[in-house]
Amino acid sequence: MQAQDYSLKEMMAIMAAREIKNGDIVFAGTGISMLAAAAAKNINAPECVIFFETGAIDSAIEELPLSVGDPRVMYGSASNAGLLEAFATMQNRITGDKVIAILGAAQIDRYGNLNTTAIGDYHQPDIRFSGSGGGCDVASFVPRCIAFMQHEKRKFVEKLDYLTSPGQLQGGGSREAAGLRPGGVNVVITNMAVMRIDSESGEMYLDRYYPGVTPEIILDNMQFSVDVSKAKQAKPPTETELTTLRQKCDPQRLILG
Amino acid sequence: MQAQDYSLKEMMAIMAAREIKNGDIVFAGTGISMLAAAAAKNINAPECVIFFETGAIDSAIEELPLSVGDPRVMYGSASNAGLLEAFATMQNRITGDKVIAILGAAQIDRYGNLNTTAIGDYHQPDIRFSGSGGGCDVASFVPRCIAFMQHEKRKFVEKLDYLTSPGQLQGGGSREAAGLRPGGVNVVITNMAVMRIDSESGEMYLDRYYPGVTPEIILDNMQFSVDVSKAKQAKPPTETELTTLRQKCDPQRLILG
Amino acid sequence: MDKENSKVMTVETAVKRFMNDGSHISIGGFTLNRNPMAAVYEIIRQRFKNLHLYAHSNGTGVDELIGAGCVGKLEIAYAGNGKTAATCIRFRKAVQEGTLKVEDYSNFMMSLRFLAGAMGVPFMPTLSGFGSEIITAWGFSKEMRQADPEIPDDKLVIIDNPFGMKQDASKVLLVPAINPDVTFIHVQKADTMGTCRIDGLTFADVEQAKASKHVVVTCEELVEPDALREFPERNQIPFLHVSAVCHVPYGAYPTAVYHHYDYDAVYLRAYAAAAKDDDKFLTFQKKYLYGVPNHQGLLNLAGQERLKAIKADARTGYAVNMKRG
Amino acid sequence: MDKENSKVMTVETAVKRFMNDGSHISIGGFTLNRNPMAAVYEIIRQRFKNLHLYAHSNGTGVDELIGAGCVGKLEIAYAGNGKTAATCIRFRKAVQEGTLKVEDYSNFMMSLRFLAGAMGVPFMPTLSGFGSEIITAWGFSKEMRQADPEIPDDKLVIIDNPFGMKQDASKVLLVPAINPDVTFIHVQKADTMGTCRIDGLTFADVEQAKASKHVVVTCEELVEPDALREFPERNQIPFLHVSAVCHVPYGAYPTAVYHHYDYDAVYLRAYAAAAKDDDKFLTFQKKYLYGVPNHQGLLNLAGQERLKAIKADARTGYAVNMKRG
Repeated sequence: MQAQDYSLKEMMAIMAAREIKNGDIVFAGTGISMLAAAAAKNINAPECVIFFETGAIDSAIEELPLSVGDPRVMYGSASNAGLLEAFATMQNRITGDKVIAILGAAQIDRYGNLNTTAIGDYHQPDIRFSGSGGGCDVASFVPRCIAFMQHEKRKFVEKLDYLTSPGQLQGGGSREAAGLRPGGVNVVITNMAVMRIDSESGEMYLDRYYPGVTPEIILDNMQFSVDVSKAKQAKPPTETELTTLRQKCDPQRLILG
Repeated sequence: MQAQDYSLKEMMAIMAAREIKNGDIVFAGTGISMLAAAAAKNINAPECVIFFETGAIDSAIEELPLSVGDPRVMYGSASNAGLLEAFATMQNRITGDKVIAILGAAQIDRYGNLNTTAIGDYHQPDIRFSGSGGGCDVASFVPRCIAFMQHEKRKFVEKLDYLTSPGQLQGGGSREAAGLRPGGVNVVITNMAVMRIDSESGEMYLDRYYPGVTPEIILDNMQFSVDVSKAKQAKPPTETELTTLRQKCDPQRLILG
Repeated sequence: MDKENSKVMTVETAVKRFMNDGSHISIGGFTLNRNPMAAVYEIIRQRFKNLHLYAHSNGTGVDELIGAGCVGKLEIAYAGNGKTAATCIRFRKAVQEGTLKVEDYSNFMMSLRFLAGAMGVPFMPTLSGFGSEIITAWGFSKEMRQADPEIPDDKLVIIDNPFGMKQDASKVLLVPAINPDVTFIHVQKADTMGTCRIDGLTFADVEQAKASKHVVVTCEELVEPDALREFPERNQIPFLHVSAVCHVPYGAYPTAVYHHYDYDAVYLRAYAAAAKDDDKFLTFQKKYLYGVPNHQGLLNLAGQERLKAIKADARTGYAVNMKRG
Repeated sequence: MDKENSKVMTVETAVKRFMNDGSHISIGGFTLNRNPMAAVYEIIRQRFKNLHLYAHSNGTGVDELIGAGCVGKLEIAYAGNGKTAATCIRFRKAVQEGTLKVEDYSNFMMSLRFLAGAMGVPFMPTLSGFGSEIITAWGFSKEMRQADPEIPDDKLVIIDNPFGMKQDASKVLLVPAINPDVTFIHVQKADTMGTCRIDGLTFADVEQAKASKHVVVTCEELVEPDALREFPERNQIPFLHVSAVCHVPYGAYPTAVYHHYDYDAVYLRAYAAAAKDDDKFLTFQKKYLYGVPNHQGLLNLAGQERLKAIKADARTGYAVNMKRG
């Protein structure tokens, strides 16, 4: 049975949660990415382990943290260390290969490269954003990264104003040639669709579009076109998924609003 | 007033203790070096800080540890960390420049280079020793190092069988040319004398000989000759020094025997 | 330790003693947690200028210093402050208006740079960032770097992996060490000699402290050395690294201190609202910073009710059910 | 976690499951402290051969493994064991007789090599060792290295400082990463998921564990995960890195465990006396290792009186006034 009454934020959180498997180590940021991680933990991947770039592992999240520096990530964790330990866990292949990460960005290109730094000229930007944070590191180290995006032309761009976090760079093996291990963004979850990066070409394609949206509408909201030939309609959240998300993951509605 | 009744071990411990100043950070090893550090702390440099390569800083030494891995270095310290932190404290110039270290060796040469690895061919040694431990690191990082030695021909050698811990290498600025900062062994305390390394030439000279020993006897116990023109007789331990050493530093007589 | 050599002093004295215009400084904490705000506000009140500031993800502390015009150059990974400012507002404004020179790194790179400084080596290696403009776009130009002996001539250096393909790496990125003149951190407990005990995440505080020529510690509780010697495992920063210890309860306010108090969402929202407008921001800093003699003055303005609202719950270490949205 | 996936098992099972002849292993602890002796003795009893052993200053553990003929190659900084053996006796004998291939490093270099492995980079930089034969004399020849894909082609690499003279360094030594197949450590407390809490010095255990493909933990106390969640600051090794948890009280005997028991000087002296003679040594290991089914068997031979004599004092964490000389 499918729920009819859900918000796009809820849809996005559930789509991301479904990417997470039992045994995954989930690197979560703030906002909706943290909600998605909590949803996976509570719904489909109870044995996944959530960890934060600040150094907390498997925290007892009783209230949603508003930053990865929030004291709410420190309570009841298996270990409270620091930034070095967190990034080393991803750079180290023994643990890093088990990680799935959730990122956000101001711009994304067809190869899954991300911009979280600036719009316009880097030296005199029209809009300055927060910068990489751990984004560049995560995209460099982690084999599977989910990017959360709003589906807008100014965000799905032909050319990034600044490449902060490497995806497939220019595709066709250029990521490995630059010195990076395989990894980076391989799934993009938007308010309209789930896009994936083809492992051969390194290019984005449309995998699932949400009920009420068509591939055409999606392409209209991007500067570049992508293969839509494999696209199917996404399965919306189930009642169970929604109930858990609302009641267990964000009862204060800090993210869901 | 001087004490007449003291052992050579006591003399050596007190000679070393006198090298340590208030405010020094003292890197101590095992055996007599730990005793010397304890003597400095209890006699002439109450505000020196003793630390160990295992990561303990300013331990409350109630019983002399027999190894730097002894649990007796862990009790009452300001911080219990690990090897990385201890060596970083020495490699870091901000803290490292305040360190004075005490080392031992199987062989020493005229430039204060030490061998703690092997006698004979390295690959098929006649006698194998424990190896560097932290010795090579300490001699590389620490500006002032005291070496404890028995004054014997087989120990004060023309050429080391293996250079484990760098002193002045071949003298004449060769230490800096190799890539090292200034430092390494600058004082050698033996059962007969206190030798020093000349800061210009990088070569050893006789500074003080113990009562009852002559420069000639000392030279007879070395493979190489050194400048003895500046040599004077050493001042033996005072009653106060001896009493403190015996009663406060090693009441169990673990090192003093 | 005799009285003249004592490390215990007021934060006003410590800031005056160890800071200069143009000093290279770093501050501990992360976004809205354990920023050394009492020290930051005192730096602002003493009107230091042209500071070279190193940060990883320091939200509030960095933004207030920039907003007050204290910072000339900034090396940073992330300037954001949780829900109230996805990008720090005065930071964004200063960059867009060209009044602040910024060099961008990632969080791991900045943490490794402090680690290299703490370990006394010129760089740390990482496999992060290949293909990113973090490597190719330099906020500080080569010319500017060569003219400044305090910073390395290169932002970053790439070498071929000298150990073949070990760790599956063909190349290695080397990130240069940082050794700040002064680092300010705020901790739960410090003793009079300067040994620090941090509860909860340490972020990069330990590496920042050990990399610095001087460390000024503000603390919730100032204790005698013996009090920290029963569990030396929990003391992350030994006194060897510390120059000053200042007893400043609520010294991280309005950011959080685990097991003591939460962040003050009311203050942070008011700050964000004011920061969007130059005049309002000036008025805001006049009232809360310049208008009070010290940190206690700011706490008095906040008032007992707000301090009570952010008081940490004994079990969880934060203010349960606090209004944050 | 379902039962099949549980990490809790006997040390016999763990050794059997994760070890092979020729495995690259490392063991935690330092000289006479917190060596994982129950695991070491079990490796000996299961008669693994041709092991590649990585150590920094592991005294007893290393010497017993070498003496039992388990080790083919050894990379080490220091083989000594306090007052009973300034140089480990079976180690010395094996090197002098040419039955053991040894590569020498320093303690800092070995620790950095584990750190590099833990951090997932090919090397760590240091300013140690220039001019030392540690750099120029290779125990493992270039040919041997090139023939073995598991170890780097170079023992060490020197590069010019790519950041000019920063840190007053003209050159930098790069030490290659180690990623053992299995690391064995002994800790005071572990939970059933594998999270570890070490009291006292950690030595290089944390880096050794994080560098390893598998970690086998033996512990004095096995607890439920909740028991370690109140002070997560004190848990140095999170469960992510751990493959097996074995509850073995006195699992480090005859080496010390801070706050539990001291080293047994009686055993160490008897060991040192026996180790000097091949026949006596064989008899010794036959009695104490092969002659008992497991670690409890050795403890039974030692007897209640000796275990009582090494019991740690509650205040200091070691056995006060124990006869050690």
